[in-house]
Amino acid sequence: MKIKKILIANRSEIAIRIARACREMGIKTVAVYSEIDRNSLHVRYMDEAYFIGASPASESYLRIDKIIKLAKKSGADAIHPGYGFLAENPEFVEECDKNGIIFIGPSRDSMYLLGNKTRARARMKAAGVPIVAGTIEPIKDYELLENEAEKIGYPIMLKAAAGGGGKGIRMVKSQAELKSAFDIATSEAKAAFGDDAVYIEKAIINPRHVEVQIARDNYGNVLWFPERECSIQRRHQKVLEESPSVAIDDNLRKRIGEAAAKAAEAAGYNSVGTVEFLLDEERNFYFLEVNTRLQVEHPVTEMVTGIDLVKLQIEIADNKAIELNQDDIKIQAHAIECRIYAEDPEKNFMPSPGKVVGLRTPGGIGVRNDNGVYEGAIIPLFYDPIIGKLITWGSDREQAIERMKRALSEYLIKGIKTTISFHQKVLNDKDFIEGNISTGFVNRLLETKAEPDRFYYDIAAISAAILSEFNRSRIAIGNTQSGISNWKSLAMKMGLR
Amino acid sequence: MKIKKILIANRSEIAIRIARACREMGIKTVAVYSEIDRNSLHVRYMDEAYFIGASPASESYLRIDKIIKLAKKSGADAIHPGYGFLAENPEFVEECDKNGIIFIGPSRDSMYLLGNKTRARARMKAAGVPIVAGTIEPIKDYELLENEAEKIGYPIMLKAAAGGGGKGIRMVKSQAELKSAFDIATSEAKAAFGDDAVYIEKAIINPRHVEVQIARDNYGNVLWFPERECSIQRRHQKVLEESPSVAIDDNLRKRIGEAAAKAAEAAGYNSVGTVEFLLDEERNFYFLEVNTRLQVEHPVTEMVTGIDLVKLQIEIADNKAIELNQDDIKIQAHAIECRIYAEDPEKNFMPSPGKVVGLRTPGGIGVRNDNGVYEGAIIPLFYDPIIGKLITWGSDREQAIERMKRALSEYLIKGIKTTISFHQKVLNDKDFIEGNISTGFVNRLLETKAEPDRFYYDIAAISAAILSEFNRSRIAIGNTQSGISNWKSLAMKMGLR
Amino acid sequence: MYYVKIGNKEKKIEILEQSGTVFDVELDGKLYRVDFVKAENSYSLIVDGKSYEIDCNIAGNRYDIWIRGNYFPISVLTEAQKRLQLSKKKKGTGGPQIVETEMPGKIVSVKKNKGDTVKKGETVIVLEAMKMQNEILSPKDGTIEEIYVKDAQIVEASEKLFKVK
Amino acid sequence: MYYVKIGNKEKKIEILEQSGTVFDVELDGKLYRVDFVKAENSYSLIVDGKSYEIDCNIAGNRYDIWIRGNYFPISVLTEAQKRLQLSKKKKGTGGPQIVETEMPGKIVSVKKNKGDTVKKGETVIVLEAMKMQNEILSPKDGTIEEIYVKDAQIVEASEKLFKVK
Repeated sequence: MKIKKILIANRSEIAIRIARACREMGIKTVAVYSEIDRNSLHVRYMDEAYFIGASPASESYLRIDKIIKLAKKSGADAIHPGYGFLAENPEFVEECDKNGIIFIGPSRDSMYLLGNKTRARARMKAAGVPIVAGTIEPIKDYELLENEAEKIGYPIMLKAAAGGGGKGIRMVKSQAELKSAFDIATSEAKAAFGDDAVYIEKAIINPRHVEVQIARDNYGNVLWFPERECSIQRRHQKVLEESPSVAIDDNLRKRIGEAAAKAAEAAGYNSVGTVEFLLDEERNFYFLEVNTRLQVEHPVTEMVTGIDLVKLQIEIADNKAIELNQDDIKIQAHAIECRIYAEDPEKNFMPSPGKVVGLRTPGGIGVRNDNGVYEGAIIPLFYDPIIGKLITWGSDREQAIERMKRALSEYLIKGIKTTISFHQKVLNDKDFIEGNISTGFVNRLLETKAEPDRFYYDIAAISAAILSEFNRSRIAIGNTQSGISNWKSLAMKMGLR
Repeated sequence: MKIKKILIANRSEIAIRIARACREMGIKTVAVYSEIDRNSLHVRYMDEAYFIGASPASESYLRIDKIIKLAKKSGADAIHPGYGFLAENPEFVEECDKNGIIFIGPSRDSMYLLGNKTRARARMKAAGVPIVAGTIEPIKDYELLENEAEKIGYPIMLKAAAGGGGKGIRMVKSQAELKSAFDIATSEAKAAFGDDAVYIEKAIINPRHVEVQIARDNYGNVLWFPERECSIQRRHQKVLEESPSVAIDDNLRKRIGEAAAKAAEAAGYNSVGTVEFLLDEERNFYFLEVNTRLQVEHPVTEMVTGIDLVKLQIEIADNKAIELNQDDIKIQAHAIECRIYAEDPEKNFMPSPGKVVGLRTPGGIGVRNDNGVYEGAIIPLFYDPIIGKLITWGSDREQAIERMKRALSEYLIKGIKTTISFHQKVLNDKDFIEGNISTGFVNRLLETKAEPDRFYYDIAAISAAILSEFNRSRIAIGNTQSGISNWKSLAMKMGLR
Repeated sequence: MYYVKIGNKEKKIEILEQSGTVFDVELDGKLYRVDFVKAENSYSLIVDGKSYEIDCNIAGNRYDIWIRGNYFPISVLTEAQKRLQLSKKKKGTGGPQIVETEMPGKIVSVKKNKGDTVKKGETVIVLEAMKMQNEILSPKDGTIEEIYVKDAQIVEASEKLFKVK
Repeated sequence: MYYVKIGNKEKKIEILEQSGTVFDVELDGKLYRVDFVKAENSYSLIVDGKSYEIDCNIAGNRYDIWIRGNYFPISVLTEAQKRLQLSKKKKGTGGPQIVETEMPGKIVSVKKNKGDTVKKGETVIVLEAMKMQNEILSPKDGTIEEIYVKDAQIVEASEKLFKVK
């Protein structure tokens, strides 16, 4: 192994995920941290830690110059970007190359090719990977756009050519909506990606979002993994993922997997990555884009195949050949992931930064916790609200669902709001249980106002009243050592007597 | 499913383990608790909870009458005994039967047969399962014992006929030691089991303790699972288990597995259970005893086969036929379990009851936590010191070991001493890593005084000095809001600014 | 007597008696005997043999309660507080209203100035946190009497943003 | 100056300067610059780029420290405490000694009576906890001056058991 020390240019749960793989592999880890992150878990977890700048990402985690400098200072052989931040920035890869540091991800050229959606569509079309009907060339001119839209037929999806992560995407149902959608989309794209080019695709009705994890090494060996079903999305962001998909049988699995492998080859890809597809109601699949990095949902694939994707990714970056054969990749039952966000599902998923004053994570059979926080951690407002991932494995989908409901019921995060209760709603929904899902699922679910659970309703009310009584009497008797604290000392006593 | 509600006549991690399976299966759970356990996790976790008596087990968890009464009162269809307490008490099974409550375990007759070691040996010998050379009939007379020992040849193992759980066992190396060993063994056996009969077996040199999980239903369908290696023991108590054993190849696995299945049949066994064997240096195996209950180490089997043994156990008790075939049971790589005890490994494993004032459990890929405590829980001095089990899975033994070391390094239990640091020593031992283990391993390890890790030595010393400085200045300036607390409010501030 | 509100429903709860850890509570005319104990982060209730573990965050009159991953935001008022609230309500919402932040964040833009007239639901301030923009709306028709924050300012939870009359 | 003892080794540590969360510390003549911060249950140290998370239980002069699952029992003495300890040592162990419990438990049997002579290492009391019996031995040759507990009594940690002279 050439790689003996890795700088992890990220934070929170993904930084921990990568550092865990490194610790198991005997690789030393280097953390970088912004001002607010001095006390964050990734700093505590890694072998080394260096301050990198002020809290806003633009002054810290996005500073290529500082990160390269610290990698050299600390003697790191490689940099792992995680996801988000610099993970899909070809310029960062270039700087790593120039400085003789291994970038743990694909080559600069492959990343550059796939980073632009229209460029990627053209390449895939040439390679024979099915793409959604639509324009291949980026469009900047409204007249041209209108003509193309007419040819393709409404509804259409209007997308930023340079986009990614669900940003700059809107559906246009008729020509009447096209002009204003074009104006907004181009200005958004300009602001977000510095490029106002757009393109259009025919809108697929009730699509499923299905993706295929692939791995390809520097020697052209390629593997595809059983698909992930990622249709449960909110604002084009995934919230719950599973593998395999109920909509895909063995035959289709092989076809879509081989298409993904072909896409990886066509792009000269040389790392782990994900090929995203849309699946229409007739089970036709269409290439959407390639995520040239590890993904948040990678654990569901790890759970159903037993393969550590981060380890594999590091080995490929270390110029090792993939030792596994396609036949070694088998589905072992079913896995589900719930993304735990610091957001308030009762208030339109408003961010909920703050301090984690209490934390109890689920456990037991078939449960995996990928946390980025600990009791006492601060969730800053500067970064993504994801604070952890909860994954369950079951011998079938039903067991994985029941296990996830059980695990969520054990999860206790105090001090901030999280999406745990929202996930419970998803998992108890009849359509979800039956596998009748598409990318419109969450909006539909949010519209159905569920009654608060009568079973717990009275208990919650009574608890609030009793706690209120405590607070009140504490004030009344001016004694901070009132009732509850007495119980505590009583309990202590009981424990020792 | 006939079973809709289960009373779990146990506490701590095993009660939680069973309740988790029930919650996933949609079965309601009933907890019973002693005085000290009012605030324990199992009470909080289950759907119902009833007070059962004073803290000593003899007044609570061992009270058959009270448990049966509460099962009826709460409308429980079945009782799960866990392990320890009443799990291997045929009288308890009888009372369940009489009261129309399903006992989740084997029939009374099968348990009675296997509960007595000499009875079990006789049955196994008749069925053709290899047993260790020695006496078949229980012995109460010293003269007879001396004759038999002479015939078998020293060293011998002297064991209580009614024994179990490693109690009442001693090795006798020569005739000179026999008389005093006999006197102690019989009086111990009388005190512990109310029966002073003993028997002898030829002592096997450097044996491995290997066991086979089996499951057999009411229709005679039987399954055997890949063996567990349990040679890492202290005072005849297992501390670390793994599956599979490095000492066993596919051929031997099949032979020992089929012998275990035969043993289950010979005993008319109808639940999940474990057949224990000794393996000598020539890889011959000998029947030792059957544990007629779930075992602490059952999770390693679950991890390598994907099968939920508690669920299977409940289904068999519910009179379901086993649906799996022997061919469905395959080893998926490797799993290790570390038992986490509230004991101080620096002080000869002295019990360490008290309050868990801080708890952070490990997470990430391939890690399973089976805890019985939470932050704030009291570990009472009345019961077994086991507070949790930590299990890791790896694609091979090396990965399972590295993962366990990584997981243990993440584990933080504050307020009590635990065996976590001891497990780190085992996992870093050369003999362990190479698989050169036998039941004498722990004693050998404890004799080798390891130097404290230089790498952390200075850091620990500096930390203690700095914390001491804080405590001192707090006293000096008479202010409980000194340095550390200021940092805390600073951190809070940082989190929100 | 406590007035406990979950969602739109209000319930009256009376704590009749306490003996050690056991409370006799009346809710909607029904009596409950509640054994209520605490550990570090959470509480354990046993009510008529049924067991519940609850977690609670308390901020003023607001009790956020979790039971097995389900979430119940609850407000609790004493009788005195209830009377005060009722008398306030009688006065109506004619008076000036101060809008506070519900979460910490950065002020991205202040859309209105002091003296501007606003409609109910009109955006007054845009606040950003965790890469998401949130619009803070006027709760009523009226005039902006005061703006307490400025562009690019970082605010904590429950800070005053503006006053509308 | 602190006297820090791990196992049989004693080290002298001086905290030279503190500025915010950063400490300059001298150990064995070597200087360390330590960035030391705290959260609920644990501390984070960054020393010359190296990062450590430690957990500590404090009881009197005893600091039990864990680093990545490794355990270091440490005792810390100030200069004054150290002097006191030295002067005590000079006086020797001739004086009476009080033996305390190291853990809570139940007294299973009291083997000696007041006035009995005992040898060093002889069992005076048997204490049971978590189904395990532990023998409490006399730390020296002498006479039992006092027994503070009786059969079946439940004791807490650090309770006096007996005095031997």
